Amino acid sequence: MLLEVNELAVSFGGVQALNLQHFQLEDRELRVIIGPNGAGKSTFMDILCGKTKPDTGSIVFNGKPTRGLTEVQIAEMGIGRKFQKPSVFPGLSVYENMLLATRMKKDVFTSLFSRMPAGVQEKIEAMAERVGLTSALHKQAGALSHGQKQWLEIAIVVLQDPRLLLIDEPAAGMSDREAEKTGELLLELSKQHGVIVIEHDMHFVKQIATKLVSVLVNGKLLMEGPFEEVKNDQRVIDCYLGRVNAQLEKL
Amino acid sequence: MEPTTLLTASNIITAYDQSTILWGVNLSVLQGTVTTVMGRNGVGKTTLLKTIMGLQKAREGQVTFKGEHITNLAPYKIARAGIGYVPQGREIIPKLTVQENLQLGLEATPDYKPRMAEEEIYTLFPILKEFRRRAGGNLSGGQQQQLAIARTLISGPALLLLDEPTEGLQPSIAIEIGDILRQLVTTKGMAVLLVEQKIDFAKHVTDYFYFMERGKMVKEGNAATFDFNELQEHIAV
Amino acid sequence: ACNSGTSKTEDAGKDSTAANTVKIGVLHSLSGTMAISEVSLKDAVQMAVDEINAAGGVLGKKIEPVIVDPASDWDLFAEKSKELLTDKKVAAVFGCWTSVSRKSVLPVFEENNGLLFYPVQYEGEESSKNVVYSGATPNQQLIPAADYLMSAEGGGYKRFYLLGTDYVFPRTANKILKAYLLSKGIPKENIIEEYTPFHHQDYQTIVSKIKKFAVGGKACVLSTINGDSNIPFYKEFANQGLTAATCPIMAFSVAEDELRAMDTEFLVGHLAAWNYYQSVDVPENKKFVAGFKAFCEKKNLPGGAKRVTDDPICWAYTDVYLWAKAAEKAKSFDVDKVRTALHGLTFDSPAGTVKMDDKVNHLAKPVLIGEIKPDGQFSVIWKSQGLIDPQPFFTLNKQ
Amino acid sequence: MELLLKINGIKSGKWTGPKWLWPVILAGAVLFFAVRVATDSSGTYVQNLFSGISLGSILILVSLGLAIVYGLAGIINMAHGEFLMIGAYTTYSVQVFFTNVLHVQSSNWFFITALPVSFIVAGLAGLLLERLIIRHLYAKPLESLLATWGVSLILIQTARSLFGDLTAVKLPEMLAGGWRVNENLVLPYNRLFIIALTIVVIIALYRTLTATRLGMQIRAVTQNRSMSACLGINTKRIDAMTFFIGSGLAGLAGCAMTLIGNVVPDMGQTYIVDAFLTVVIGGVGKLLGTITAGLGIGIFSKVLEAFFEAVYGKVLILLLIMLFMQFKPRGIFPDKGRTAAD
Amino acid sequence: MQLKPAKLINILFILFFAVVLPVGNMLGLVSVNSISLWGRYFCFAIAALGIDLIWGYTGIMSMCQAFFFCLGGYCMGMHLLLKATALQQQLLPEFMTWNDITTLPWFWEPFHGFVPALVLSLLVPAAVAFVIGYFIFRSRIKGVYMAIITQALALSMYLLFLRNETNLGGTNGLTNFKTLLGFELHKPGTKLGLYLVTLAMLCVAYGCCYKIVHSKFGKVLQAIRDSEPRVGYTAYRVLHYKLAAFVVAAALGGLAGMLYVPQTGIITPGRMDVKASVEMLMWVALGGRGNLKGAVIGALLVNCVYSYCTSVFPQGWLFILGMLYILTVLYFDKGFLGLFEKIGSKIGIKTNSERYATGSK
Ligand SMILES: Nc1ncnc2c1ncn2[C@@H]1O[C@H](COP(=O)(O)OP(=O)(O)OP(=O)(O)O)[C@@H](O)[C@H]1O
Ligand SMILES: Nc1ncnc2c1ncn2[C@@H]1O[C@H](COP(=O)(O)OP(=O)(O)OP(=O)(O)O)[C@@H](O)[C@H]1O
Ligand SMILES: [Mg+2]
Ligand SMILES: [Mg+2]
Repeated sequence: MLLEVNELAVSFGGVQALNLQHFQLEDRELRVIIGPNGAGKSTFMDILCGKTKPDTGSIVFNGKPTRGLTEVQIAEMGIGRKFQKPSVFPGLSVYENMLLATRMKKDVFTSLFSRMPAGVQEKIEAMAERVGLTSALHKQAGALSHGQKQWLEIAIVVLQDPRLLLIDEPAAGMSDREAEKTGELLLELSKQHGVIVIEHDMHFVKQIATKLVSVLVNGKLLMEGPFEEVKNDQRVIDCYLGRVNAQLEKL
Repeated sequence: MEPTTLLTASNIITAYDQSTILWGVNLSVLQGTVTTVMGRNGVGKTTLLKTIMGLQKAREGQVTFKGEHITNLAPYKIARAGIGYVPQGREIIPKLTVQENLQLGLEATPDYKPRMAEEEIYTLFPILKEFRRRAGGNLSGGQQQQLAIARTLISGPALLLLDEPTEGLQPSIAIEIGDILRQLVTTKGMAVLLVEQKIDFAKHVTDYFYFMERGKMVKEGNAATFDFNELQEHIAV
Repeated sequence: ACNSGTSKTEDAGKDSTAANTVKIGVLHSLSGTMAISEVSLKDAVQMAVDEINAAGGVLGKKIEPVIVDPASDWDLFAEKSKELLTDKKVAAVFGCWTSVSRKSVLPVFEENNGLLFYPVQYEGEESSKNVVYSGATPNQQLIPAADYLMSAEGGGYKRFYLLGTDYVFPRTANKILKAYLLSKGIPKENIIEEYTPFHHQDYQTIVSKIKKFAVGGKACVLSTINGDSNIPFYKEFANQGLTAATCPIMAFSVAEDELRAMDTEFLVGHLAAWNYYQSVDVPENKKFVAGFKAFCEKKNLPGGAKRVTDDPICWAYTDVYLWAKAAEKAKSFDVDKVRTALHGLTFDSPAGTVKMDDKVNHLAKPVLIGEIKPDGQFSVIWKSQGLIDPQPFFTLNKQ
Repeated sequence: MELLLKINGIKSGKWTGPKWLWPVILAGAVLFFAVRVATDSSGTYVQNLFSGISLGSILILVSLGLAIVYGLAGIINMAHGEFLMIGAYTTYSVQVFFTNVLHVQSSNWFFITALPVSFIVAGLAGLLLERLIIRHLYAKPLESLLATWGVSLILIQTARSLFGDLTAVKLPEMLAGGWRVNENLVLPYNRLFIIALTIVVIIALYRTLTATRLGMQIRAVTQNRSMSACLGINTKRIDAMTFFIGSGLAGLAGCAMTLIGNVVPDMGQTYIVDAFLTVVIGGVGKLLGTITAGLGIGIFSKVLEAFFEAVYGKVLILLLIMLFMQFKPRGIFPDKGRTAAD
Repeated sequence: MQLKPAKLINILFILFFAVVLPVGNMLGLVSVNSISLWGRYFCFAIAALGIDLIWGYTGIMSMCQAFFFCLGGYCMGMHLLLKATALQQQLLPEFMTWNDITTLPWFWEPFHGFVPALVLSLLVPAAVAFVIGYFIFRSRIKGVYMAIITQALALSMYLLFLRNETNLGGTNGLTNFKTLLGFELHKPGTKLGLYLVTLAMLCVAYGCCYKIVHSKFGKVLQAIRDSEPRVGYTAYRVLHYKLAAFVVAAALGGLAGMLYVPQTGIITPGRMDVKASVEMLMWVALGGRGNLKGAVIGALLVNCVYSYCTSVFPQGWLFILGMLYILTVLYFDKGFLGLFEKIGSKIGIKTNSERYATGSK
């Protein structure tokens, strides 16, 4: 078991944003979370990575509880996060963005005095190739287009090489074809990492949801099941999919 | 009756500092239609909308709206002329409440009166009503997107610029927005210039397509005759 | 600063005997926090220079003042004095107000054997051969004031509130005053000492403390509050209902120039101790006051003819004459010779005749207690008999 | 220290202890003070409280303009103090005009006139600054810091060469003296007036910002200039208005300051540090925060000053502020939730 | 290839100050005053490098650099004063005698020796910065809040140093120094020597800073400036990085102060008031923030203008300095370095200016 969450609850100004009885994730599992806008999906990830402090509940990651730890400590334990709104280092070049992310010792002394480990550059270049940023490698990250920033942030998280990747809406702002590429990347990653993905794009979900899909509604877990089952569930159709379901059938 | 051309952009060249992004873009939007621009990441779609909106200065070329030059006018003048803008990234005013954010939409109207009743907006986006006293910045991504769209609709613009409006929206609402757009276009004669990457959604709403590559329009055509397979190939490059 | 090259040729054309000039340095802050006080001194020096030049200069040479702005920046004082002495090679420097600025330049003057004329009252404990102190030493201001207040004539005050800004002069002054008062049999609990930071603006708490203190009667305030803090202090004092009748303030740093800015109605009756007032009735002073007003008006200085003179202004002005007179006497601008010539020199200053001490570079001069009048001037209500000798290192047993 | 923090339920700067503790402490303090005031015959406590409120209202008055320009427009205006100085010199000039040109005997009229005039003059000066310089710098807060610093140097020197160094304004007759509550307690009219003025200004400003269209526009432009423009707001006009109001308030404060202090070219510098302190402690952009912080600092200073010397009182209040920031690193009223994220 | 012109400028800079000025002095063309003036500017430049590190690169607005400067300065000042006192065969510095102090306060004891004084003037500011920084960064104080808290610190320390009770000379500070390591301070030779040492230290400090900002550490600092949360999620201990930068900056401040005192001959609390720190920020901003050369140039330029204009235009220098700030901002958007670049590109030289970015906001 990579991640186990119990009784996790948080509320903002009286509104229960998240109230999760139980959630668990196997090692090397790719889980997709869907749910209406404001269901608490991003909030869930915020709690997992330490950005938001929950009111109650327990989180056990890799056998260790993470509650009360800081973002950095959680990140060091091996949780990487991609945000819904792209978050990169705008002042640095794309290359430097990736360099900082790349997994290596990250304490002050190493950064000050050590040389770059061998192979890092190749790794970064390969990743840049993969996310289509090779030509933008020396551009300032702040000057990228929205979609390019999305790609860069994915690259950052992947280069970090965490045990668990939390990916919030990776396909937003990407074309269908690019989303597909992202999907492939995620699938490949899930061979070695735990991955949780939030997405609203059903084509994309269909592509990557090889195992379970969790549906969050109003902060609670509505259901969990394989994609086919979820997409045909009437409750999910009512509050989330709407007519998309019908379109999906056509595909 | 022949539909009139509401907006034309001719030979637009735009650059950020040294790097030129748009290399002579031509485009026109007819009244009562949805015109969609597609293209890969970073080709300059957002830049094009920003140029029309006056946020980014065009080095060369002209934008005309309702027959008048609006090239490089101050954005607020363009907004008051009747162009509504839903930017990529939503750009909600974070510390104003949802209601205040909506009210800001009225700034573009000459008489400060809503063109679309607040109640109507709230029935379209019930979540906004529920959260109307919350700070806009606290909303979830999708909720903010809804707010951004509502904020522009309230002023009843003649032309709506939408930059990837479905991003982050749950599927049912995305479809609903598609429906609303069609409805506004057919019943109120509004025009929409849409930037979109999701072909499903685009197909559903669009009358006329443009395809953009490296700062230029490389392909255009009616929705009915547009060859999407070829487009997919292009995008896949 | 005029270009010496062109002035030389001009002068040569006019008068060949006055072919060259002698430079003096003027080292007063023209900006920053101290400008409020020091600008007037610069004006006074300039006026004296103009007068002397008009009368033919010193040793036949025109004085050329080199004015710099140390900007109330103590380090800059040291830097500028070095520049004046070594690069500009001035014959003497007129400047400084605060103790710290004097301390800052002191090593420079000693190392380069320069001569600084320092016109402000100071805390003593220092007597350099390179500085001419024309301001009062503690015994020329503090002690007579305390004596006056304790005397029957002065009101027989028995309780003293020593209030000052927190820096060296008030600290030392109060130390001396306290020791003196104690030695005169004033009990410890009747003396309160209090300090405020520089630029303190809010005197509510302190004034209410004074008020409580004054309830016991026979109480007065000995104030060494500096600069811009005085106005809020006096305003608060009056507004809380205290008057000169119930509790007079004897100020050691408030002079006519500060009063110019105050609403004098509330100040009437409060006291000050100085060696000079604008109202001093001697012919030299009449001429000086009129001359200063005319000078300010002519030079279009702010305030114009409304400007007033006061103790430091008087000494800043006198300093230039002292130096000129000593140079004439020594027939040289050489620092050592001028210094020797200075000793024992007498001069009819606006404050009356003063005499330079024989050993130390200090003036013997009269002490005057003044009472504030509605027009912002002081009327002298007590005057020392004869000149009081300077005691830079003040010790009680000498008294 | 670590232990102390734990006991107090405070960890890594976040309050994790019981939520009711702060209000209880506060209520206790208020109660304590109220009892002391009620049973206080010598007037000491009332005097201290009054002094605190008075100092607080001065801080608030001086800070409000800064809170607008800095908190709302995001410009660190190093010349803010100099607008205060402009207000004070305007008051002085009005006084000179009344006595020397109009020959009005009563000293009340000039002050009444000076209040609006100083607001307008300082406001216009601010407008000029905005039009000439700040306008180019909205995207670059750092540069605005530099430029306004330069402006402040120039304004100080200009005042010095125009007015000389020492000037003060006559206290208007109606504000001379004080309200004699009992023989120990006199509340000076000038301070009462400043407190009243502060209250009026707070109410007016609060209404403007929260209840008017202009207020909403100001807040919108501040938070997102380019999007506000896209929504049809004339951002240039709003920027100018914001600066006008902010600088005008500084001018008004300067006018009020002449009641208690003197008028010197660098008087702004005396207040600017405290003003920044007040605005920031309150939480940037939070008017209520500015007010609370102003009052808090005022009262605390005076209470401390009653026990310690003024210098140590000041040091202590600064240390207290530093300690306070440990627990409230984003001011008294921080933004909560996502809006707080940088 | 691209590096060459920039290197050339560096070399020219060093050549001018290390060779031309001293030789000029020996030939009697340059007064020893100007030499020690430049020596003092170099001290400011060192302190400015510290500010650039913490503010320009890390985005932390520290308003207490002048305080660290003074800590270093006071450490050296105490040593010099003890030496001067011993030389005059007195037991205690003069001001202590006035204040009725009979034995040397304990914290003065270590400063009898030169080496301890030297070490302490780096260590004390660094240690103070470490403690303060630890609490500030731990409770995540940022942005203006950081600026204000450091300003409050500087202000309260200023007020404390003004007091006689602190036994550091009160308002008057420490002055009247005589010798350093046996060399008489007022001798031109000593002055020249101090100047050269300072210049060397500036070069060393610049070199260290250059290494720092071009290492990965420097990149992390810039990343913290631009988007701090992201750095945390990328598993960097933001606290450690900020603290390290803050301590290094403070040590640079201390170094600068230490070198400054023997050349100026006085150290007073006036050096550490609020304005002093703000001015230091202004130098860096004027020269070009986020660029080491900018910091050096800014510090040298502003102080040069300040010294020159207070002598030559005593009445109007504030106008000149004020206009300098305003014009720089309005016309050269990257500070003074931006101007040099502009000129450079006009005449066709390509400098390898480090990239300057204002960050996300
Ligand atoms: N700080 C806050 N204050 C008030 N409400 C908040 C705050 N943060 C989140 N919320 C509310 O909590 C709910 C959950 O938000 P969250 O961002 O987790 O939704 P989501 O599932 O990610 O939605 P989306 O698909 O639109 O991104 C939303 O209704 C949101 O408005
Ligand atoms: N502020 C900026 N400064 C410099 N270059 C920029 C800036 N913003 C965008 N660019 C560049 O301009 C190009 C076009 O950007 P734009 O945002 O218009 O793309 P887009 O077509 O909207 O892409 P996406 O689908 O990812 O949103 C990109 O290559 C980007 O790197
Ligand atoms: Mg979300
Ligand atoms: Mg885009």
